[in-house]
Amino acid sequence: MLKLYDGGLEVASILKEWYTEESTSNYGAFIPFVGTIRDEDGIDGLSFDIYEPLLEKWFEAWVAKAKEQGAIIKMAHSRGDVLLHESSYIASVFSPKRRVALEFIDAFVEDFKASAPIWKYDLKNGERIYALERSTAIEGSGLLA
Amino acid sequence: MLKLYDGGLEVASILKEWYTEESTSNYGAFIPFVGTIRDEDGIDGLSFDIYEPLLEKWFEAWVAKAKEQGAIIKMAHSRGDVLLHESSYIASVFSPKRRVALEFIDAFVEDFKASAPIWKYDLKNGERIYALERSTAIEGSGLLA
Amino acid sequence: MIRVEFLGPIQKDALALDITNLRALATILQATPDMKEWLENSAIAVNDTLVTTLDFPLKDGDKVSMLPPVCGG
Amino acid sequence: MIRVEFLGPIQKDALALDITNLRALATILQATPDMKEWLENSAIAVNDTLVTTLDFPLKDGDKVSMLPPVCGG
Repeated sequence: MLKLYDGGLEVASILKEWYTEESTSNYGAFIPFVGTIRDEDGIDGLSFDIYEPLLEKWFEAWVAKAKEQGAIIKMAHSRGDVLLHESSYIASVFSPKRRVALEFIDAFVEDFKASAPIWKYDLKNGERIYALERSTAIEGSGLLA
Repeated sequence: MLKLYDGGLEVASILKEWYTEESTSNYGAFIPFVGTIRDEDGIDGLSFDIYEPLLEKWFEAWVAKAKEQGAIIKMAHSRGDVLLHESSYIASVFSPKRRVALEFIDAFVEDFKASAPIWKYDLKNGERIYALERSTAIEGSGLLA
Repeated sequence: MIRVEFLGPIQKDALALDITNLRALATILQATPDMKEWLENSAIAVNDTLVTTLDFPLKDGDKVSMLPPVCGG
Repeated sequence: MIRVEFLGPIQKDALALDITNLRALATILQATPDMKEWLENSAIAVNDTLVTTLDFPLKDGDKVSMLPPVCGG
């Protein structure tokens, strides 16, 4: 389950929804990762562009990896502007046993940061500034250089 | 924050409470781990005994470890009987950055399983049966043998 | 016709080009002003699948996307 | 007097003993029926701190706890 929202996420209600959806699925471990906009570097917030077709393909590949381990994943992300102390990202895994869940959430979140086609901008003094220095080139970049 | 509850945990409301409490604390990452009772081996549920004085000491030692990394932890656990598909355990970490949170939740949950003074019983046919084979001897056990 | 899209922070309108592989696209973009840095740090997808070889063949109607460095979350 | 508590699944009432170290407690419990397995798999805390040496001195009013294998969560 991948869902994109305009603006900041309603974290408590999303977590409640996911937990309730799987309340009788017999998963012993549920681990959400919640990412929240920090007040730093004088920003007013962050803004996100998402290339949805590729994000969905990336996510489906992780759904398949999860399935191999008897696990499922759910993810939510913001589009557009997200203000300070609002949350823009929730990734989560449900699995029968804890080790799978603990290892999966780590690998999933790290690959998300390295590969998911989402671009981040600082909102500062009314401008939207691409956060190049905090961004990661996708594996295989530079093919056309 | 360590809180013990009689019976199953109200997961959605606890997560909402914790998230809300830290909503302006400027933590960029929040990771809860939720443990839920699986329907397996014909059990009707699980039951827990807790030795609270030592659990609190164990928890305070982890609070101090978290503080060294700029993080905080919150934990909830059930006392007594918890039925199938109810949750008995939530551990969580808030930290400025994601790597600390991802590594901390893993170490914290694993040490909890190995060291926290909590005893688990299967509820089966009206009996309360100590789950010895799934339990772990605390480090240093056998001193008096 | 091949459609070439520039995603995220790359401020450039999409192109429609008559080319049959990525090598031709590389030649064209290398000659385009202000593209050098993006060419170095961007990945390439054809029809929403990442590709890793310049010899990747393109056929009429294909969509090529240029993906600069990412930072979700 | 030292109070000795048996936690969790160990079905045994607390003891009040006149002893000055854990070595004496070990001797007493080793002679107690049905305690062998618990002695092998249990940890020992004195005043709610885990201890790892039999020479740990005990003083009047101390509480010794015997902690069998745990499984929270």
